[in-house]
Formats: sequence, structure tokens, C-alpha cells
Amino acid sequence: MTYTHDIVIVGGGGAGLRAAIAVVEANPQLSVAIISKVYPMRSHTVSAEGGAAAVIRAEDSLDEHAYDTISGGDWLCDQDAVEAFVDEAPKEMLRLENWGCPWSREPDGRVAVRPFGGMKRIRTWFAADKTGFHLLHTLFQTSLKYEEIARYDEWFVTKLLVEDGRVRGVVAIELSSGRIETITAKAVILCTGGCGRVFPFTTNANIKTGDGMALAYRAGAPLKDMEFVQYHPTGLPFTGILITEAARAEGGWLLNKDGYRYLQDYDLGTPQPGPVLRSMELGPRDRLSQAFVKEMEKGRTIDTPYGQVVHLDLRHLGAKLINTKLPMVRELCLDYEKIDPVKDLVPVRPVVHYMMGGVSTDIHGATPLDGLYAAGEVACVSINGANRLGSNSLPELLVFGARAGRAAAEFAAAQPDDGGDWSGILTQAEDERRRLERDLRGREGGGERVSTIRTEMQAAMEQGAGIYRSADSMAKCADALQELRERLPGVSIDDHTTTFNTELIAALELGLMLDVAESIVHSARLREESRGAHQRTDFPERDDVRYLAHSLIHRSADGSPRVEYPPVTITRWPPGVRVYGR
Amino acid sequence: MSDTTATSHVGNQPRPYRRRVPILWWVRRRSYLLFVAREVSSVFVAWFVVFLLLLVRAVLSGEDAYRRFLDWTANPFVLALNVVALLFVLLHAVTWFNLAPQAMVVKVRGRRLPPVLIAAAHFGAWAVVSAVVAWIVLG
Amino acid sequence: MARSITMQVARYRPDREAEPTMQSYDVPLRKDWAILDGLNHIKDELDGTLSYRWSCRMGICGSCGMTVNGEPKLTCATFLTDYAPGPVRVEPLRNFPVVRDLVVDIGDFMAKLSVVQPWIIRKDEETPDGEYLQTPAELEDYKQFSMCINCMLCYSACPIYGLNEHFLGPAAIALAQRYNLDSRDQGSADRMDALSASTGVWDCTYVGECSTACPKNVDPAGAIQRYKLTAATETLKSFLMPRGGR
Amino acid sequence: MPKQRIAPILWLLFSAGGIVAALMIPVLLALFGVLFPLELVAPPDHAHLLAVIRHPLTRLVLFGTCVLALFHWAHRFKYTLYDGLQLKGLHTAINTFAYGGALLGSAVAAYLLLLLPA
Ligand SMILES: Cc1cc2nc3c(=O)[nH]c(=O)nc-3n(C[C@H](O)[C@H](O)[C@H](O)COP(=O)(O)OP(=O)(O)OC[C@H]3O[C@@H](n4cnc5c(N)ncnc54)[C@H](O)[C@@H]3O)c2cc1C
Ligand code: SF4
Ligand code: F3S
Ligand code: FES
Repeated sequence: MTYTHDIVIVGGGGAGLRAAIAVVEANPQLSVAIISKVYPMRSHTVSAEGGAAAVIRAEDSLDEHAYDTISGGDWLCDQDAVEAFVDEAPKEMLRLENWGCPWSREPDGRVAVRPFGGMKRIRTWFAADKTGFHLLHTLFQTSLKYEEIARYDEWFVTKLLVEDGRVRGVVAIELSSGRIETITAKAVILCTGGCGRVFPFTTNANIKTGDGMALAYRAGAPLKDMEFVQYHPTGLPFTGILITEAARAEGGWLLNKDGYRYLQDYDLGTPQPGPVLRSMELGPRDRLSQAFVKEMEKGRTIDTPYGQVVHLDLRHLGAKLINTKLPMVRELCLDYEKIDPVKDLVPVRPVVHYMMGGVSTDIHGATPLDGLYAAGEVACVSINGANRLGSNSLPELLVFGARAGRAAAEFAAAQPDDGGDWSGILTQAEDERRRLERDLRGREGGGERVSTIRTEMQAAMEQGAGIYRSADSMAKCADALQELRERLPGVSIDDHTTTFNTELIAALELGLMLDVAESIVHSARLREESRGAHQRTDFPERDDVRYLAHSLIHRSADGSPRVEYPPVTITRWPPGVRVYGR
Repeated sequence: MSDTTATSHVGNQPRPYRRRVPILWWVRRRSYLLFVAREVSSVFVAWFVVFLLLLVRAVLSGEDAYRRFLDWTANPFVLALNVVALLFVLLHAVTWFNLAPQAMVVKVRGRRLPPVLIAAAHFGAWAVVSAVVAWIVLG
Repeated sequence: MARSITMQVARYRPDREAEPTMQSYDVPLRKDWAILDGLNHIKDELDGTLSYRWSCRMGICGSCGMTVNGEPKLTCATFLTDYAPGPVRVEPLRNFPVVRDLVVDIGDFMAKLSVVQPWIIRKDEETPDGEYLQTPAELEDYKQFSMCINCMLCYSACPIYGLNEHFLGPAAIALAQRYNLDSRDQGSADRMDALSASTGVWDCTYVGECSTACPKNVDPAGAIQRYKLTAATETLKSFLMPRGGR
Repeated sequence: MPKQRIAPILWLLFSAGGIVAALMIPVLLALFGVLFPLELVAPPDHAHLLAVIRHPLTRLVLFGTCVLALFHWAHRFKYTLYDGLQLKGLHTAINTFAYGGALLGSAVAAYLLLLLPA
């Protein structure tokens, strides 16, 4: 069976929901659908804790937000995109306020803001430390108001249908029934989020398997800056649960095994009792995570059953502040570590958190492939450059979700209704359906488990493409991935039930993740410099002569990757030195 | 959504399994049992109304009738019934006052009163009313 | 401490079984392991055919609700060691149709969400220039009811919902109250129809188990009771002052 | 979905009855139902009680207690049968019995407490 819409949005997280509302507001005549492999309010945006940055205070300025973002991104950001972003972020955030988001408030009733890592001014809006949760639920509940938005909840998209350089729809499986359907559209917006699950230790939810990146890559759209993987300095050991940067913004300290605030040894400023913007614990994430590795090499971290850790000290903040501003941090520590941050030190270590790279788009969310748009973490616009600043991603998904929605609406409205010849598309869809049915029916047990290959892939990525990389480590990683790719067809799917077959989904996700992993490692190998989150021991310096450029990775017809280096767009902020704590 | 083509597919309609709630669902869990006991207390509330009206009638009919009423209350069956009724009515009172703060939000100068305080106020009122009633009855 | 624990897990594959059965697995008993980690161990190492929902594994996405030893729980926030020496029984949430293994059909709940109009309703047409002002105290008025993660443990705990699937149920009513009590909202009259319909608040007999089960302290039972009080006083007012009397 | 006009009123009666029952019944039942019969406390003599009951305020309070307590019973009893025994199918009969009973009881109470000259 085939369903038809004007616009199909893949992903019901913050970006997808915002895009859907933008489409309806731009053109209520269009039929728009959200396809999501989980119910929208389960999307990973729900986990975001700390906050969302947007200039709102008189003493702040758009230029300063832009500068913090650009220097934080080690000058790899496209500055026209950043300017559009900082300009629209406050408007988007206010809209969200008008839609009912329960932002924390000042006593006089205005929205409150808090400091955040890498930001020179106090501009991060927050809803206690459940910002993403409130943002997502507000967007989802508001989207219910629009009856025009059709939803395919718990449908998994397996393929983009492309013909003559134009996207015409998707193929998706309905989880509850196992039905495989073709859903055609004049425009498709990818909002599928990031790919942290490619690594073993991540803050990312189980669903963050980089599907959209791989789908776009396979369909011929290039990925941009994939080598930039953000490690967040403070994850709980074992679970990888994030302790938000807000904990440090409120005044938390990072201590090594001697109780020493070690960041002062890494050119991040001198310790003060209270939090200082762009200094020490409020430095950018890449630098803090790198400092951890150096501390570990010096033997000054603490050994635990789940690896080396340092301590996050919140005790001096007191129960009252922790309960009002960081309630979730306390809840998570109590539940998952059985410790109370009011009295105890919190063990933390760097953890894979965010993908700066993604499907390459222009500042309207359009990819080079006609009819294909992308927004949110899956996309690379790029405003995050080589290192995203904390609290920039939530406003990003609002600003560029809305922009992609509007652009796709315009594109779709301009397309003729029948769209010409569908036979090629339907053949493609039929092939895809056969492939999936073969997977479901044909793959008898006896082979390797999905989890075996997944675990090996994750280990290879951590060893080869972690916080510090080298030509050697990455070559090994690439070999390992190649070997895993060859083993992939032999993976067994024991589950032949059509209803809610999560083993089939896991196998499909694994295939997509391998593509993403390869694009990360391939891009990283070719970038012979250190910039932001991409740190090479064999090329420790930034090289603006060769690499003030994006890596754009395409998939060639034979499946092999091909990388180009289009220049970074510089408008007003020429590359400079990143200075923190001075 | 419109169908433009129809092709066969592997998926079949899901066949969800519906479980029936057993008739005596509330014996399964302590908390449910307590809930049903609380609800059943209402029967004893009704019984008390009957009892009270019998008392009033007896008192109004004169000294003898009142005596007969008192004798009747000493009948072991009636006594046992009233003991049980008292237990249920106490259950009702305690659960009622405990739940009261959940249903009402009292604000004093913009601040919500802590629920324990509201519950305490209810229990206090209960003590006062009981004392006054006992004092009136016993003279 | 014992080194492993037996998990008895409900299985239901509609194309194979007429009704659910239990299957036992031994999983390592580790200090940090949640019930969910046990299930993941089963899926990754022992039996890939087990199906269940999960995502955030940090108690915020609301997908992993199941019945653990008879109680509705978030399995990512409930720990195996609390059930040692075992066995620990893991079943799908009660009161919902079972789709497969530990997966239940929540379509009914999703439909109910829209019924209570969970969005800001304003009578003025204009959108404001800036934010609506809202003091911390006004925020506090509805904050608790905005913490719902839609995990549906409350529906699973509520016997009244089990008996009558048309009952709007705890989380949906709490969500309506979340907006009713928001100082920015003017839509409580619009939500009245759904809330005081025959399937609305009046069906609730204040069993209170919803609030006991809720992992996020939303207190849906309180929300419902408070709404009953408001609705009843409103009705009384309209009886006493028939023509609106405003 | 029809909006319920009656339900809120019945619920108010139920709630008021709940409070009154919780405040008044335990002490009265303890005295007349348990303590006096067991002779743990000596019952008041007839003249005193008659004087108390003759007082209009007492009559009003007792009447209110009876009516509200009966409506409290009717409401809970109805739901106990609906949910506890899953008899919702019989709702007409149950409603007639519960609220009919409450009305009848109220009438008797009115007769005894308000109409009978004492
Ligand atoms: C723990 C944590 C804390 C964070 N805190 C902050 C913060 O404080 N501030 C900040 O700015 N940022 C923060 N971030 C980053 C930010 O939350 C994410 O980047 C952002 O939420 C991503 O949103 P999204 O809409 O792009 O994707 P998601 O919310 O991840 O949504 C992806 C959607 O795509 C769907 N999907 C994916 N694949 C498929 C498929 N194959 N078929 C169908 N549907 C599919 C999923 O179902 C889902 O609905 C945090 C991230 C994490 C992990
Ligand atoms: S009210 Fe509580 S139990 Fe119910 S869905 Fe919301 S969070 Fe879950
Ligand atoms: S358990 Fe059910 S009956 Fe009411 S108080 Fe909660 S909704
Ligand atoms: S997995 Fe998200 S709440 Fe448990």
C-alpha cells in the first residue's frame, strides 16, 4: 500500500515537531506527516538537561553570542548561518514560551537565564534541569492542536526514494504490524537526531543510531564535518548518563584524585570560588575532555570498576540550590550511583555526547539533493563548527527546524501534483520491500548476533576515533570496520515474528551505524590537523591554510567515500586564537 | 492519506492480547483491598444513620422506649455490629483526613501550605468536634 | 551476594501463542544493573527475540514501563539487587492490550491526550511581543503537573481504568490541570467538556494508586480531586446564578 | 460526550457527607454503640438527652448529618457495586436503590427531627 503526503518529516524530536508546525503555519493546504520510530515525546530531545541559549538580556548582544559560538567552534562555523541562528534564536524561544514551555523565572516574572560553558554572557534559558523534556513536551502538545499533522508513530524509515536527483518519498516499516509501506512525498525533511550509539560510552539514548545520516548518505546527499564528535566532560560511569553542564555553571568544581581543580593546569584560567564565564569549569567541552585525558596520562585520575574518573564537587552549593536548580542531577545520582551530590563527590568521565557533523545543508535546511531537507542534530548547517557550545543545540533545532519546514513547504507547493512518472520509484520501493522481507524471513539463526558486531564496532570507534586520534589508531579502526561490514550479511535474525520485531530493527540500525562510523573515520583520517573536538596526536596544531574548510563526504557509485573541502564562510570574525580563562 | 496502489505485504494485522480484570480484582493487592474496605465503610455510615434515627425516636417516645433502646444495644449481635461499624467508620475518618490535603490547596500569602499542616488541621478539628459532642451528650 | 538472578519474563508472540507465557532466564546480578540492563543482557546474549521498548535509560523518556513483581515500574530506574535473590517477574503493563512480549498498545492513551487540549488557549488574537510574565509562584502552581513523562504507570495502577477503558484516566487529567493552572492559559472552559463528561473526572473514585505508582511525583490523584472541587463549585455557582451571573 | 450536570452536585453532597461522617459519627457511634452498652461509660439519663434533642440547633445538626451521610453512602455504595463487583450494567437499578434509599432516609429523618413536635 502507498500513502501520499506533500511533506514527510522523518523524526518526531524537537526538530521534527518544530518543522511540522512551521509547515502548517506556512501553508495549511499542504498535507504533512511525521514518521518516527518512537512516539514523538520519547525522542531523545527529552533528555536534554541544561538549557537553551538565546540573547534576551539588555547587557547581551547578538554579536557576542555569535562570537562565542564561532570561537567555541574553532572557526569552523559558517558565519552566515551563525548570524541567522543567533538572530532567530530569541524569537523561537519566545514562541516556545508563548506555547507554554515552563521556563524557570525571575522573581519579576521574566524568564530566567543561567551561565553556560563557553558563553561570555549569561544567556541560557532553562526549565530547571529538564529543559529538553519541557521543550519536547511543549512542542508535542502544541503540535496536537494542528489536526493537519498526520503521524506515523513507531514506524521505522529504511530508505529514501530518489529518482533523477530528486527525493520522492520513503519506505518504512510499521513496528506494530510489520507492514512495509511506501510513503511518497514532494519533500522529505530528515530530523532523525544524532548517532552517539556508534560509540560504546555515550549519553545518547538507544534510538540514536544515526539513521538519517546514513539514509541521506546512501541516497547521494553528502555528509559534512563528520570527524567532529563531541565528548562531554561529565558523564556518570557505567550508564553514561549525563550530568549537565549546568552543574558546573551553578558553581560545581572538577577535582582530580588529590582534590585539586586540575583545569588550571590546562590554560583554562585560575580557580575562583564562584563560577566565572569562559573560564575553568566553564570552558568549552572539547578542552575539558582533553584535559581529562591528560590528567589520566599523569596518573591523577581515580580508578573505578568502570574506568578512570574524576570528581565533580557540588557539595558547597548546598541542598537548597541543588534542589531548585539541579533537581534532576540529584535524582540521577541518587538513582544510578546511590550517592547524594549534597554530601558526596560525583564520579564523572568524558562521554560521547553530540555530533557536530551531519547531513550537509544550506541555511534553509536544504541539502544538495532536490526535495531533501534536514534539521536538528542530524544536520550540519553548520553553526557548531568543530565544537558545539552547550545549550546551542536546542535553539538550533528550533531555528533550523522552522527554517527547513518553511523551505520545504515552499518547495513542495511549487511541485506539480502528480509528479510525473512513478514507476521507477515504485520499483525501488518494491526492491526495498523484498530486501526487508528477506531479512525477516530468510536469515536463519546460527550466525553472529547483532550485538556482537555492534559491540566490536563501538570498541573500534572508541579506540580509533576517540578524544585523541592518530593515523595509526584510525587505520586500525577503519580495518576493523571493514571487517565488520563483511561479517554483517552473516548476522542472524532469530525473530521471525512480524509484530514488533525489535531484532530486525536492531539489525537495520546496525547497518546504518556502520555507514556512519565509516564516514566518521574516513573524514577524520583525511583531516591532518587538530581543531576543536578533532585532536590528532600526529598533527597537534590547527592548520588554517589547508583545513579552514568543511569535509564533505560523498558516497560514490561503487560505495567508496569521496571527500571534498569547500571553504568555511567567514563574514565578520576572522580566525583567531581560542582564549579561555584570560 | 490516500491509497494509490495496493501491493501485498508481509505484515499482518496485530492481534493484541486483552486481559480481563478478574471479578475480585481487589483481593489481589493490599492497597486495593484497603480501597474497597474504605468504600465499604459507607455501608456502615448508612447503618449509623438508621441507628441514630432509632435512638432519636426512642428518646422522643419517652423514658421506657429509651431504656428498651439501651437494652437492645447491649444485645451481643447489635454490639458486635456496632464494633465493626466503628472500625469501618474510623477507617473512613482517617483515610478521609489523610487524603484531604491532596484535594485542596490552601494558600497563605501566596505560599502553598504544606500538606501535613492541612492534614493536622483536619485531625485537630476532629478532636475538637468529638470532645464537644461527647461533652454535650454526657452533659 | 549471589552472582546471578532469575528473570521470569512474559512472552507473547501473536503468530505463535494464543496467550502470554512466562520464560525464565538467568542474568548476572550486578550492583548497578537496572531491570532494563537485565533485559538487554537477555536480548544481546541469550535470546534476540525478546521485544520491549526502551530508549533513554535515564528515567525521562517514559518508554520502559513494565510490571515488575506485580508493581508498575520504570525498568530503567528499578534495580535488580532490590529483588535479590529473585526470581523477579517482568510482565507488560497491566490494563493495556499486549502487542508483543513486553510491549503494550498505548494508542488509547495517545488519543486521550488530544482530547484534553493540552496547549495554551488564549482568547486574545494577538501574540504578545515578548514573553508572558509568570512569577515563580505562578510557575509553582502547575509545575508538578508538567512533570509527567507519559509513562502510563498510573493507568496501569488504576483499577478504574482497567474496568473502563473509556475513563480519561490520571495522566490525561493531570495534563489538563497542568494547562488549567498555568497563568498564561485561558482555556479551562474549553477543557471542561472533556473533563466533566461521563468518562471524565467523575469516574475516578480516588483509589489513589496512580499517585503511588507515579515515578515523577506528578500526583494525578490530587489533580483529579482538585478538578472535581473546581468543577463542582463552578456548577454550584451556575445553579445559584443561572445566567452566568458574572 | 454529554456533560454531567448532576454528577458534580452529587459529588459535592458525597464530599460534604464524607467530612460530616468523619467528624461526627465516630464519637457518637463509640458512645451509643459501644461504650454505653459495654457499660464502660454510664449513659446519660433520659431527661438530659431529651433536652438536648429538643434543642433546635441539635435537630438541625442531626438532620444535616443524616442527609449528608446518606448521600455519602449512596455515592460510594453505587461505585462499590459498579467497580468492586463490576455491576455497572445494572446502573439504573443501583442508582434507584442508592439515591432512592438516601431520599427515603432523608424523609424519615425530616419527619423525626423536624416535623415531630417534641
Ligand atoms: C543527555 C543529553 C543532554 C543534552 N542537553 C542539552 C542541553 O542542555 N542543551 C542543548 O542545547 N542541547 C543538549 N543536548 C543536545 C540536544 O538534546 C540534541 O542535539 C537534540 O535534542 C537533538 O534533537 P533532534 O530533534 O535533532 O533529534 P531527536 O530528539 O534525537 O529525535 C530524533 C527523532 O528521529 C526519529 N528517528 C530516528 N531514526 C528514525 C528512523 N529510521 N525512522 C523513523 N524515525 C526515526 C526518532 O524516533 C526521533 O523522533 C543534549 C543531548 C543529550 C544526549
Ligand atoms: S502521571 Fe506519573 S505515572 Fe502517570 S504517566 Fe505521568 S509520569 Fe507516568
Ligand atoms: S488510581 Fe484511578 S480511580 Fe482515580 S485516584 Fe487514581 S485515577
Ligand atoms: S528507558 Fe527512558 S524512561 Fe526508562
